[in-house]
Amino acid sequence: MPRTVIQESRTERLEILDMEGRLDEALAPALSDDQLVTLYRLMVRMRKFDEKALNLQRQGRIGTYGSIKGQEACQAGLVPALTRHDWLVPSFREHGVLISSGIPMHLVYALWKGDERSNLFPEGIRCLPPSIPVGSQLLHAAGLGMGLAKKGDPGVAVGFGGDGATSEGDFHEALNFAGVFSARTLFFIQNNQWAISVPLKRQTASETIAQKAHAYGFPGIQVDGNDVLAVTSASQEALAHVRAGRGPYLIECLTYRMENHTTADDQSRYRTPEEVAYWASRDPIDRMRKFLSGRGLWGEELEKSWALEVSTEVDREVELLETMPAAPATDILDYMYGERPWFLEEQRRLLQEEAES
Amino acid sequence: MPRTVIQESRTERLEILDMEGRLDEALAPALSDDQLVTLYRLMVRMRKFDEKALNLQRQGRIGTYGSIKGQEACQAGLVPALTRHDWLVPSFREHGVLISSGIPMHLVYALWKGDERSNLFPEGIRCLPPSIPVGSQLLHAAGLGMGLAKKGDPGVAVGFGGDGATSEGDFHEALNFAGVFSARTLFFIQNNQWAISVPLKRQTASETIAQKAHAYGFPGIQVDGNDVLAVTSASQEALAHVRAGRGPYLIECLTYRMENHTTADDQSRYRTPEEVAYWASRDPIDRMRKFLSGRGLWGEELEKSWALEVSTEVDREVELLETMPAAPATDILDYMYGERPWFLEEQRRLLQEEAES
Amino acid sequence: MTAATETATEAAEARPQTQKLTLAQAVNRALFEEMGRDETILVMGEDVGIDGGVFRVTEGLLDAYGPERVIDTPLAESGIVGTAIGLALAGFRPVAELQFMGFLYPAMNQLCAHAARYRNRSRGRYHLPMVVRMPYCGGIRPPEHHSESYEALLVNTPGLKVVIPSTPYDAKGLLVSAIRDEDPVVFLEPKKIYRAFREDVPTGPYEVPIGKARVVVEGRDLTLIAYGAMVRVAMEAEQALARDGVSVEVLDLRTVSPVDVEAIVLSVEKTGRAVVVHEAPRNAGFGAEIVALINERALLSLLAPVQRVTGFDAVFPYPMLEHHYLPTKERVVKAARRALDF
Amino acid sequence: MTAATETATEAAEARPQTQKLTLAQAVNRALFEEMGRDETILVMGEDVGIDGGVFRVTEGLLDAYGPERVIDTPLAESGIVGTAIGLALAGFRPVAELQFMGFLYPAMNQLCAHAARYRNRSRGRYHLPMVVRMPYCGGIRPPEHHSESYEALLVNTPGLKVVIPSTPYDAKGLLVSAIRDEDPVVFLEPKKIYRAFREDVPTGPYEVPIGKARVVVEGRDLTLIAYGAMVRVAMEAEQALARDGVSVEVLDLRTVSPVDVEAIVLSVEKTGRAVVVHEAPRNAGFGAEIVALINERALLSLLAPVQRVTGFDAVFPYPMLEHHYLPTKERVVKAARRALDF
Ligand SMILES: Cc1ncc(C[n+]2csc(CCOP(=O)(O)OP(=O)(O)O)c2C)c(N)n1
Ligand SMILES: Cc1ncc(C[n+]2csc(CCOP(=O)(O)OP(=O)(O)O)c2C)c(N)n1
Ligand SMILES: [Mg+2]
Ligand SMILES: [Mg+2]
Repeated sequence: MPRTVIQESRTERLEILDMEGRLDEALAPALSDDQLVTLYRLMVRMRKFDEKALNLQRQGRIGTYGSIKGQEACQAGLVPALTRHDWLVPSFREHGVLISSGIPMHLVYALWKGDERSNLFPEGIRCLPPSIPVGSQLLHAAGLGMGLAKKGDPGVAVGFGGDGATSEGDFHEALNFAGVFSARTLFFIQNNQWAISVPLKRQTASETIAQKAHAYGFPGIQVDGNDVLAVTSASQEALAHVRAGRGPYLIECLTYRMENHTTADDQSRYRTPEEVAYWASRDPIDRMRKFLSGRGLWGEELEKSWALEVSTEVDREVELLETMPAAPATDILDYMYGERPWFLEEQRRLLQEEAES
Repeated sequence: MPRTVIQESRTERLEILDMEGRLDEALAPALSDDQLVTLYRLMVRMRKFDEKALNLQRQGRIGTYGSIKGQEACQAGLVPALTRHDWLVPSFREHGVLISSGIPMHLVYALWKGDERSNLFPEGIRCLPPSIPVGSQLLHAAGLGMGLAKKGDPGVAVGFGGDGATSEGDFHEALNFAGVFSARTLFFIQNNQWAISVPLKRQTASETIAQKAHAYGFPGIQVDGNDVLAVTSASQEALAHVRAGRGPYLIECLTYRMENHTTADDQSRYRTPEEVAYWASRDPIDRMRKFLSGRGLWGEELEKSWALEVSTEVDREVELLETMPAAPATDILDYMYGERPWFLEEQRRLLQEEAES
Repeated sequence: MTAATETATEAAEARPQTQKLTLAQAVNRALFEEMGRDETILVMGEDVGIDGGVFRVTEGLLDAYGPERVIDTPLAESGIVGTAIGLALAGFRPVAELQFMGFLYPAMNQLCAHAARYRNRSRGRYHLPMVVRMPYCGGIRPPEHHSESYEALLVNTPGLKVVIPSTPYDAKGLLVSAIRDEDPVVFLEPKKIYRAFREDVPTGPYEVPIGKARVVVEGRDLTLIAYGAMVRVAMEAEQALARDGVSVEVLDLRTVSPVDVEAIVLSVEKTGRAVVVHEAPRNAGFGAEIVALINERALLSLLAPVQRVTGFDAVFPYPMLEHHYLPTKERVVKAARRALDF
Repeated sequence: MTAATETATEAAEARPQTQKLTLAQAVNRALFEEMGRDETILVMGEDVGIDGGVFRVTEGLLDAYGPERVIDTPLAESGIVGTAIGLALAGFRPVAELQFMGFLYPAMNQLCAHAARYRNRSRGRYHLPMVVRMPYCGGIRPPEHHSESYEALLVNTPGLKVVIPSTPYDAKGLLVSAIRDEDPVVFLEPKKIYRAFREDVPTGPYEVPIGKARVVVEGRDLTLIAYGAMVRVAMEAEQALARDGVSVEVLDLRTVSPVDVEAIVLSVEKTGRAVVVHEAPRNAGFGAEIVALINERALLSLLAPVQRVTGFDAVFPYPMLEHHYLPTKERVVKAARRALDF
C-alpha cells in the first residue's frame, strides 16, 4: 500500500546516421536508393531556396525573412512520409516542408514579400496558411485531427512548432485535447534550441521536449534533427501510429538554427561563433552527402547537375514572384466576410475613389 | 548511438492510513498526539462549516455555494505544514484551507453571499482573494514564488487548482515559469475527479496529474487525498524541498467531490449514486477517527465536546455574517484605482444622488 | 444519427405550429433542429453533453445525436475555440459554447486572431462556418466573472459577426442564421432573461436575418436603443414615459456587428432624440459607436445630445451590490428626460 | 545593484541637461534611470535581456542591473503578465514587455480579469504597481500580427490606465509616471516612430502626468484629435490646411484612459469642428468614444459632425498593401474639409 510507483515513462532518442555518414543498419528506414537520393535532393533544394531568400532580402526584393538553414533534415525527413491526405498546419519556419509538398517557391517568397495571395496554395494541397502567433495553430492541428478521426478520413494533421512554441498555453491545450480525443495529429517540434535570443534552458526546465507528450498520455520521441534518416524513420513510425488510430504523437527534432532568427535579428548579440561553428560541423546536408557518396549513390557530377537544376528553378520562381501583378487595394477588404457588410461597402467606395483619384 | 533512453521518470503514490484507520508506521509523519488530534479537529470543523453553508444557501441566506465535503483531508493535511511566511493563492474551493489559516468563517460565508469585503482578510495573513477563472491564479503563485526566491523570503507560494484546472493553458505556463525560475511555489492540485460534469478521463489522457510536473523538470507526487496523514507527509516533504531552494513541487491529492459542484448543480445528471456511495465509504474523517480511536486519542466525549465547540463557533460566525453593516453602493467604484479618475468621480455623484433620492 | 433526424422531422410534423418557449429553450430548439437537418453540425464545450450545459441550453442533444457530435471538452477556452477552428477546417460546422462570457479572454486569441481572420488570410480559400455561443450579461447574482459584457471588444474585431437576441423568437431564428452563416458568428445569450418569459416560437426552421434591427414599439419623441436583456429595461422605461405622454420608439438592435445603421438613422431622424442603453462599461463601450454613427449620419436631426445609460466603468460587482451596477428603468427615464428637456 | 545605481547617478550628474533621443531611446532612459532609483523595479519579457529587446528598447539594462532584475522569460504572454502580477504582490514593481501588441490576446485574461481587478477584488488590500509595455501600431511592414492597435479593448476594461506617447520627451516622462503609478498601466509604444526623429530629452527623472492631453498646435477652425504615430499625420494635415488658411488645433491625447475630456471639450468649444484620427478599426474604436464625449458635452458648439479617420474594419494587411490601410494626411485633410464644408 505505502509508497508505490504508479506511473513510469521513458523518452528515447533516435540517431541513425553519424557525423561521418555511417549508418546504423539495424535502425535504418527501408528506403530505396532513389528515395535516399531524394532526401538529399530535397535538402539541397531547400538550402538553395533559402540562400536565394536571404539574397532577395538583402536586395530589398522581399521583406524580413526567417531562414531554415540547418533545419533541412527535419523538414526533408518528414515530407516523403506524408500523403496527399495529410494536412500541414505550419508555423513560420516551415518553408522546406512547404516547397517539398507541391507549393511553388514563388508563393513562399511572396509570403515574405508581404502578400496574402501567397497563402492561396494550389488546389489539392492540404496546407493552412503559415501562422505567426507562436504555438496557437497547434490547436487547429488538434481540431483537424479530431475531425479527421470523426470522418474516418485517412489523413493526419501535422502541427508544427519550435522549442519556444512549447511554452505557450496553446501548446498544452492542443496536446491535451489531442490526447483526450485521440486526434489524428502529429506534433512536429523543431527544437532548434533558440527562440530568438532565448536559449532552450530558459524556455523550460524539462530535460527534453519529447517527454512533454507523456503529460498527455501519448508517445514522444527525440530524434537527431540533423540526421535526415532518423527523422524519416521517426516520421514513418509516428505517422503509422496515428494512422492506425492509436492517437497523437510528438516528434522532437533536436537541431540548430544556423542563421539569425530573421533578417531583422543579430544573433551575435546572444550566441558565440563557437557554438554556431560547432553546429556547422554537424550540417545535415554534408552528413547525408558523405553517406550517399560512400554508397556510390552520389558524386560531383550529380551534385553539379542538381545544383544547376535547382538554381534554374529558383530563378524561374523569382521571375514568377516578380511578375505577379500587383494586388488591388480593395483586396484588403474583400476577403473579410463571405458577404460584404454595409460598412465595408462604404469603406470600399472610399478606397476605390482614392485609387481613381 | 542508435535508439537510446535519454530520460526516465516515475510517479509515486503515497498512502499511509488505510480505510480501517491502520497506519503504515514506516511512512507515518512525525507528529505528536496533539498534532494528530489537531488534524482530525480541523477536518470536523471544515465539515461543520460546510454543512452550515449548504444550510444557509438552502435558506437563501447566502448565494450559490461550492461544497468541500470529501476534500477535508487534502485541506487539513496541508495547513499545519505551512508557516505564516507562506502565501495562499486559492481557487474557489479552498474554504477548508482558509478557515484553518486564521481567516474567520464569516468572511468565507460572506464571499458566497457576494460581498467583496470578504476578501479583506485579517492583517498578517498572506492569502490572496479566491480566484474564479480556473487555473489562472496559478501564474500568480508562480510569480510570487519567483519573487520570494529573489527576496530570499522564507515563504512558499501555494497555488491551488482542481483536476479541471490542469487543462487550462495557464496551468502549463505557471508550471513552466516556476520550473525555469526555480520558483518557491508548491502546486497543490485537488483532483476530485470531476470538473462539474466532466470526469477526469475527459479532462486528460494522462494517467496521473502528478506526472505532469515532469514535463517542467520538477517532482510531482500523487497522494491518497482522503488520507490526512499522507497529505501531511507529502506536504512536509514538498514544502521542505521548496524551502530548501530546490525548486517547485506538485502534489496531486486524489480525492472526490461528495456534493454537487455548487448548489446550482445537479450531480445526479452525470454520476451514479453507487460511485458517490463508494467514495462515501472512503470518508477522510471516518478513517482518521478510527485511527485516533484505535490509539485511544479520541472518543465519544471528545467528539461531542468538539462538535459543540465548533457549532458554537459556526453560530457566532453566522451572527457576524448577518450583522455586517451593508456596504455603501459607492463601494462598487471606490476601489478601482488608487486615485479616482474623472469619469468615476462623475459616476460616483450619480450613484450618490440615487442613494439619496 | 439518421434515427434522430427522422425523429426530429416526424416530431416537427406532429407538433403544433408554435410552442411557448423561453429564450433558453428556443436556443435549444434551434440547436436540436439544425443538428437534425445537417449532420456536420457539432456542439462542443464544457458540460454541454450529459449535463446539458450549466443553463440546460444543450439539454437532450447528447441523447439525440451522440457523443461524436455533442462533445464535452476539457476545461480550456482557447482549446475549445481553437479546436473548433480545426473542426471547421475539417468540414464540420461547430457550435462551440463558452460557459460564461467572463471566460472569453482565454479564447480571445483563437477567436480574434484566428477565427476572424482565416478567410482573409487565405484569400478566401478557407472560411469558418462556426458559432461561438456564450451566456453574457448580469443580473443573476453569480460569483465574479459570471456577469461580464464584452461585446464592444468583439465589435472592434474585424471578421466577426456578433448577435444578441432579446426574445425567444429571435433567439431561435438568429441562431439558425448564425449556424447557417459561412463565417464565424459570436452568439451572446442574455442569461438574465433565459427564463424570464415565454413566447410563441414556431416549430421547425426559420431565420431571423443577422444585421437587422427590430422596432419593438413605434414612437415619435425619442428613440431608445438597446439589445439583449436591456430591451426589457428599455420597454419598462417606454411604458413609464408613455404614461407621461411621451411617445417613445424602442429599437432592439439584435446584431451589434454589423449593426443596422439604417434603422438607427431612420428612427433618430424621426424622433430627434436618442438614448442608448447597455450594461457594459461606458468608456469605449458599444454605446459610443451608436452615438458616433448618429453624429455622422443624423447630426442635424438631433434636438439633444444622444444619452448613454450604461454600466459603470468598474468591475461588475459581487452579487450584493450588483443591483447598483445594472442600468434600471429609472436611469433610462432620467436620461430620456435629460434629452427631452435639453 | 548598488554599483549600477551609483554609476547611473554619477553618469546623470556628469551628463548634459538634455540629450537628443529617439522615442525608443527615451523609453530606454526612463527604464534605466528608474531602475537605478528603485531596486524593486524589474524588467521582464521575451528577449528583453541579452538581446536588449527586438527593438533594442531594453538595451543595456541587463549589463547594468543583472539577470535578477532584467528577466528573459519563456515565450508565453499570459505567463509574462501573470507572473508579473505575482511579482508585484511579492513587493516588486515589474515592467513587463509584450513583444508586439498583436500578441496581447493570450495575456488578456491576466491583464483584464486579474491585473485590472486586484485592488477592487481585495477592497484595496492589494494593488499592483506594474506596467505592461508593448510596441503597437502599423507602418513598419512586418508579418501579420505585428501591426495591431487594440487600445479600444483596454479602454473598455475598467481598472487599467492606457498611455500612448507620441514624442521622445513624453515617452520618457509618461513612462516614469507609469512606473511610479500604484496601479497597472498599459504603455503603448508607437513603433512606427521609435526612431522617426529625435528631440531634447532631459537627463534625470521627470514626470509627464497620466491623463493630460497636450495641445500641439493652437488653432481656431477645427480640432484634430490624435495619439501615438497619428499625431504626426495630424500635424502634416494641419500644415496642409494651414497653407489653405485653415487654423487647425492639434490635440495629442497622450493617455486614452483616463482620457482628458476637459482638453477635448475646451478645444471643440472653441473650434466647433473636430476630426479624430486613429489607425485601429472604426467599429467601436476609441474614436467613437471621443465622438460620444463631444456629443455629450459640446453638442451645441458643433458646427459639423465630428469626423473619424481610422483604419478600415479589416485585418491589418500584410506589408505590400499596408499603405492602403493606414490613415494618411490626405484622408485627414479630406475629413477636415467635410467638417469645414458641412
Ligand atoms: C504569441 C507570440 N509571441 C511572440 C511572437 C514573436 N516571436 C516570433 S518567433 C519567436 C521565437 C520563436 O521561437 P521558436 O518557437 O523556438 O521557433 P523558431 O523561431 O526557433 O523557429 C517570437 C518570440 C510571436 N510570433 N507569437
Ligand atoms: C476559465 C474558466 N472557465 C470556466 C469556469 C466555470 N467553472 C467553474 S468551476 C468549473 C469546474 C472546475 O473543475 P476543477 O478544476 O476540477 O475544480 P473543482 O470544481 O472540481 O474543485 C468550471 C468549468 C471558470 N470558473 N473558469
Ligand atoms: Mg527555436
Ligand atoms: Mg475537480
